[in-house]
Amino acid sequence: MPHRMHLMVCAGTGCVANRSPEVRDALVTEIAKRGLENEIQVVTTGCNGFCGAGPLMVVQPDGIFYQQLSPKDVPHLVEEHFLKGRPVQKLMYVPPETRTPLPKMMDIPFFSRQRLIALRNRGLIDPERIEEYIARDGYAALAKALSQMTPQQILEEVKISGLRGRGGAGFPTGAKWEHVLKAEGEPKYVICNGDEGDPGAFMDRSIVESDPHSVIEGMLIGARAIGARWGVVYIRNEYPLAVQRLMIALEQAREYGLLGDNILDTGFDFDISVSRGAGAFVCGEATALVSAVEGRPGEPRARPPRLAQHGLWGKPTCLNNVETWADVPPIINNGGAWYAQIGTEKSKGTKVFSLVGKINNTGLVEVPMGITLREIIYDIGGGVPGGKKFKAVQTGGPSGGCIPNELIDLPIDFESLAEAGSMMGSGGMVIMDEDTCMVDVARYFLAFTQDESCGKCAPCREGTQLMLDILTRITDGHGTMEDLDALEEVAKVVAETSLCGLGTSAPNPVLTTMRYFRDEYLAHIGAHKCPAHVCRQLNTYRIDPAICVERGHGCGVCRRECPEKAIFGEKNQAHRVDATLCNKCGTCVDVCHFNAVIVE
Amino acid sequence: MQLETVDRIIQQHHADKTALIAMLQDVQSEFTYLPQEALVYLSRTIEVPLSRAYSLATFYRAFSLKPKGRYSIAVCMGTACHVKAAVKILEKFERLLHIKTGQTTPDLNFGLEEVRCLGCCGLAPVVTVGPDLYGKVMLPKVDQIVKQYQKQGARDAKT
Amino acid sequence: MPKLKLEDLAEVREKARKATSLREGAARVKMTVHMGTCGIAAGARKIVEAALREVEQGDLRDVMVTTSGCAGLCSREPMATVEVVGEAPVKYVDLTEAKVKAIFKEHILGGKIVEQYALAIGSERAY
Amino acid sequence: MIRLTIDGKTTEVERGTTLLHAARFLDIKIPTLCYHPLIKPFAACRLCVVEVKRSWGMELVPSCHVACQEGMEVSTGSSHVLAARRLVLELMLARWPNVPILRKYAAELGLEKPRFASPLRDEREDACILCGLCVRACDEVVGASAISFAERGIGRRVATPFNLESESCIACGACALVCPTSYIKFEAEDHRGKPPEFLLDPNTAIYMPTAQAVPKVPSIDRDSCIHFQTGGCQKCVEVCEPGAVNHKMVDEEIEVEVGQVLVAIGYDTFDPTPMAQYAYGRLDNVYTGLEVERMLNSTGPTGGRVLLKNGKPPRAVGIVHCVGSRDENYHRYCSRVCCMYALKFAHVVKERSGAEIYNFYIDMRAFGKGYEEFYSRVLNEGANVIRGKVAEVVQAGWSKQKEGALLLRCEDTLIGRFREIPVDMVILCNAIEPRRDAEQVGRLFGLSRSPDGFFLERHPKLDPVATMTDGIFVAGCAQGPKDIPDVVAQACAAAARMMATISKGEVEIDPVRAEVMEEYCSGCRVCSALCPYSAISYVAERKVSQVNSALCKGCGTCVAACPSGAMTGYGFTDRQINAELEGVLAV
Repeated sequence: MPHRMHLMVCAGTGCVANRSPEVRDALVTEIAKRGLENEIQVVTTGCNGFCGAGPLMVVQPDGIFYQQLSPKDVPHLVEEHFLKGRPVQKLMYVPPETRTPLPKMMDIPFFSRQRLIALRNRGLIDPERIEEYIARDGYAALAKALSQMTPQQILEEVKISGLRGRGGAGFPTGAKWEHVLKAEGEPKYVICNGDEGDPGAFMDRSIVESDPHSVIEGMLIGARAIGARWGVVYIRNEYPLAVQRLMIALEQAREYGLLGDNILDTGFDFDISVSRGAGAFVCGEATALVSAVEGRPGEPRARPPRLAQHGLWGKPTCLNNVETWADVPPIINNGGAWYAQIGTEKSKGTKVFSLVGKINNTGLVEVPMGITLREIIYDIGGGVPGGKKFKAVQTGGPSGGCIPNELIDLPIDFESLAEAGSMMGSGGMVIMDEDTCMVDVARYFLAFTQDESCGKCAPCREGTQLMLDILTRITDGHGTMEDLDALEEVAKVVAETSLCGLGTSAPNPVLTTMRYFRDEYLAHIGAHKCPAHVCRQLNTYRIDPAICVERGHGCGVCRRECPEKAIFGEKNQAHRVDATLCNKCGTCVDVCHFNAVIVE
Repeated sequence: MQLETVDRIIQQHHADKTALIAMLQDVQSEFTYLPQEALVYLSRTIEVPLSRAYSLATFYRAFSLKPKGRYSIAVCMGTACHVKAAVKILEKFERLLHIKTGQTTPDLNFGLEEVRCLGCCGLAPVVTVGPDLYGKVMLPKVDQIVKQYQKQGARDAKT
Repeated sequence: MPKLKLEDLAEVREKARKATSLREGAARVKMTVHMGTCGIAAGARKIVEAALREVEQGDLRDVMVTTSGCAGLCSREPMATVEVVGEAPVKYVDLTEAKVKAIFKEHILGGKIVEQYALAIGSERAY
Repeated sequence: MIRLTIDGKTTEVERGTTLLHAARFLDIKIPTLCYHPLIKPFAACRLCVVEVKRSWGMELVPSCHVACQEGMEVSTGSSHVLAARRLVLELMLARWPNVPILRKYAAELGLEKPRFASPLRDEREDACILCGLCVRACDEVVGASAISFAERGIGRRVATPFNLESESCIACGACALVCPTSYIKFEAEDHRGKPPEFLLDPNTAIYMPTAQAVPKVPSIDRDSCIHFQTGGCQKCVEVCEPGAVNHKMVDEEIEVEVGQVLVAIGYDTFDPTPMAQYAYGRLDNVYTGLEVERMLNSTGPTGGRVLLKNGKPPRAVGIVHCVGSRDENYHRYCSRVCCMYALKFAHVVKERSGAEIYNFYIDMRAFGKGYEEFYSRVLNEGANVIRGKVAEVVQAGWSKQKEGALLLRCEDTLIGRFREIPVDMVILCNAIEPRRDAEQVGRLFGLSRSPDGFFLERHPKLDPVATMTDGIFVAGCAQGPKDIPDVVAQACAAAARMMATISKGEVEIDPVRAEVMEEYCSGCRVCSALCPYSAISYVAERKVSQVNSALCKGCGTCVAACPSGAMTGYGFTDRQINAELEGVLAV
């Protein structure tokens, strides 16, 4: 007997962190209490993408979307909606502009403007039940590939689709597969790169958590096309939930005979093992990843030879990222031409972006290539919160660059982003508003790459350190014009001479910010001021006595929190900052509820 | 030092040389660090050069050659968290625990680290304590977190 | 679990799809059983069960059975609204399990409104 | 072959050649830090970057790693390349300002001082510049993996595990050898280039046994060769173009079937240690003739100079003849060559060191062509000859000045006085004696030996090269002490004898020989043990003895000894002899 209602409770990392398991347990208890367990099914799904608003739940079949649930909302919700059929408005999403709640998931622009291919099953299936994946045409592409297509035909279909690697560089997937197919050497391997290290990007985590079978199926099809027998999923150990779900999915696939010997009775053999990362960003680089899988330090090696010729254990290896593999089954199911009609001339299909930073709707979005930044930021992302001015968007993580407001109508594809000095990367999009200092952003990313550099090649090891030094000097207010020139010179040479992608792209954040926001650099150097008031050493803090007394009644939070005890004042009286003691940490600004602390 | 534990881990991985990193991960989570004795024993048993094990142990961030705190506090320094002033959260922890990032309190109760993106950017700034994750951490919440685990630590010590 | 063969895969899919088709959202026909306190008291739960049984037996993948609150006409409960895409919704009243069977046969599958059970054509929006 | 253009010069190289090699072939200099010809390219220092023309523009690539491609256009010295190299070098100099190799390359690129200072600035001249050669040499080449990189990024360093002495280190010193900055030092003495005589061991793992070794090929010392310790390395195989190095080679026994054998096993020299009065092995600077011969050799340990143990030339040298020869206690025979080589030493040592020479002889035997003349010449050169046997060699006194000096005590029979002669060095002209294994060899070939132990020729005058066994010849000191011209003459004679037999193509044998009647033979092998010519062998399959009729001389020993009467003389069976007797008696 089917259930009349399915409650799709999100159990992605973000929602779990927001206590979604408690909400789910409360729902199950409450439903059992009311004797509805035969009518209503509670399903835990993977990440929904709208992580900023968790815990989330979608009620099917109506498609009612609830957000920010807590266990104490549950009795009321069950009573009102599930029993009496009255959706509960106060738990719905309220767009900041209109202030009227939007009950249906598809009414929310965040969801309605998206086109889901890689994320096709998110929120719709329980990732720990293979049957639900199969119900959504899961493994149909595999069956088609195994029974009706030759490896060559699979390859052709992928080529026609125009799919390009979603990991960052955008190498055509079909061409990559063909290299491996033609390469000499046995056995061949397929690898799934799940070492998503870019700060601010989490689509791979989301895909593995919410739909692990899509990745497995993609790898199976790829393996069939190139003639591989073994596959490896390399996944960050920082994603425990993803690792766990992947393990479950692999086990279920094996039980169903979708992995192992003689898959679907077609004589095709393939199996996948999991290799957990041990914490090194550079392992996202293909050759370093292979090195890590082989049990060595994740150091990249010079190419050529490419992995297609000399990969895992020296054998031809096809390495694609999680999102790319997840894109494969729909392409085989619907045909390459179907996929190729989405997107732009050179960049086909859809791309998942993680929208974070100073934006209203934080989360994962999958959109067709060629969509403009403006559409993503304003229509889907809901714009910058707090009425602040949009300044720039950082794409591509530490390898990418900052794209300024002037280029907001830039249609997004691999080429246009590269032209703007940035890159697609794995799809991180960090939105920055007027309160973001671009020099600080550059310094932040450089600190990241400097810390993550493996240290093998001299330019990356020494160059990132030196650039970081210079940027730190500038943000501390000790920079000179010579520093600026040296920074640019070093950045260019590091980009040109480094051994791997980490080094060659490490200067991108510096170069793009220098290109688009040179005035901010000049302000730091010439006027010793940080226009966004982020670089603390350049700020001075004072407390507006009027606001402090009138609104805050001298509450004293700043005095208590000040680490240097540099704030003085009695209760109900105006507080003041002693500039000689102040270490400019800015804690007072953050803790003051009344915006009485003025940064200058 | 329980070399039997290391033995058990080796057997779980069928003494497969290529699973060295996975074994180190298990040793690390068993002991909260990689004891020298364990590394020497491991490399000898599965016949990989000790120098390889040592270089892995120092290359990867997940490994430590020194004991870590019972409660490992990790402050996310991803982009989203950075933009939302995670560094102040970190500094507050440093002040409260009287240690620097990367160190462990003398009573081995707390370790403080910064981590790269945990992939929960929607909840920035994010802090994890062991397996527990805290999102949208504001400065006053830092006090609460530390107090909570100090209490828990005292309770655990009694039992 | 026996290993799947090519033809088994389709079977598993069909079986699993029945259990999850509810989530697809897109249905040709939507039957809303009104389940306010009055409806439940009048036996709406039996109606829902009957409707779901019909769906299951007939393997109707394009029919969605859902529930809502009180339709306001408590005296005529149990009630249900049947909406065929592109057509005006029809409200049926005083339902029994036998009537549900007939409605499925004639209206939902046959496309002909069962006028003797119908209250009215057209409906207010639920929210 | 691949054609490409480097700096405007077109060249042809083999497929797989790196740009660096191609450029070096054209005498174009490219600086490298992490490159070593015997280690796989690492492409990490990025100093060897060159510019390659691509469809999208000029690209910088590391020349040590990128292989030449058809039609490639490469520029190794454009301003773009030089600027990149200079900056990379500047970055490194900012951290290691005093490392000589960095300074040298910097000077070549016109870089005076780095503009930057790294926070990890290391002023040492022998700082580690992280080129990784040592790590790779230890891992890839040696296969010991005793050192590795530790940490990462800017904190990267070369280390042994836990910074302790590495257990897997085999102390081969390869890491120190490849280190461009001497950050790694090898504390043991480097023996390369020193003669093996000094070391009592090979100087390197692959070495020439002696400077005049025959055949003159190096051999591998298994104890020092890295390959035999770790299974790795084999770099000698890589660099040996003719492919002559083979680590798998072992001693092997080869069986050759021959018709004749020349036994020329040479001799041993008499070990004078038992003659305690001469103090050989007990006092310094007492040598045997062969040892002095080695010292006089220009490729020897002293380069041909005559030196004492303390490195100074001797002031006086005593040469003692007849050590072990003409001596009732050791060998009664005269070794024949000692007098002449003693005179040669007298001549050469005097010439090279100017030392006073004393020869102690019993009888001066300078017979033959030119020898007596040489004796006169040595006398004219001022060598002292004293007729008399040396009684003993002792340490001369205990005073500081005389430390190390020796005293020779003897009776000068010509003047009838006892003399003590102070010298710095004593040369013992020790006897020639049969080889230690002469007895076994003799038994193997059925050769007789004279009472002194040398092989016995068939006839001392009429057949001095043949032996009692047909087809076995002797020559050289195996037959008796003799000098080189005599050895050569005898060897030639033996060779000629053998050639004569070969050229004839067939061998006449005596009809008188033994024969086995197999039906009676019990296989007891009494005969084969007794046969003086080794003519009887045992056929294991049939369990009978068999006579080699070419070797058998028909002596009849076996016939007499055979317990079962199976052995008979061919043509001389009892029946035949009886028949013969009957025939004679019938007349």
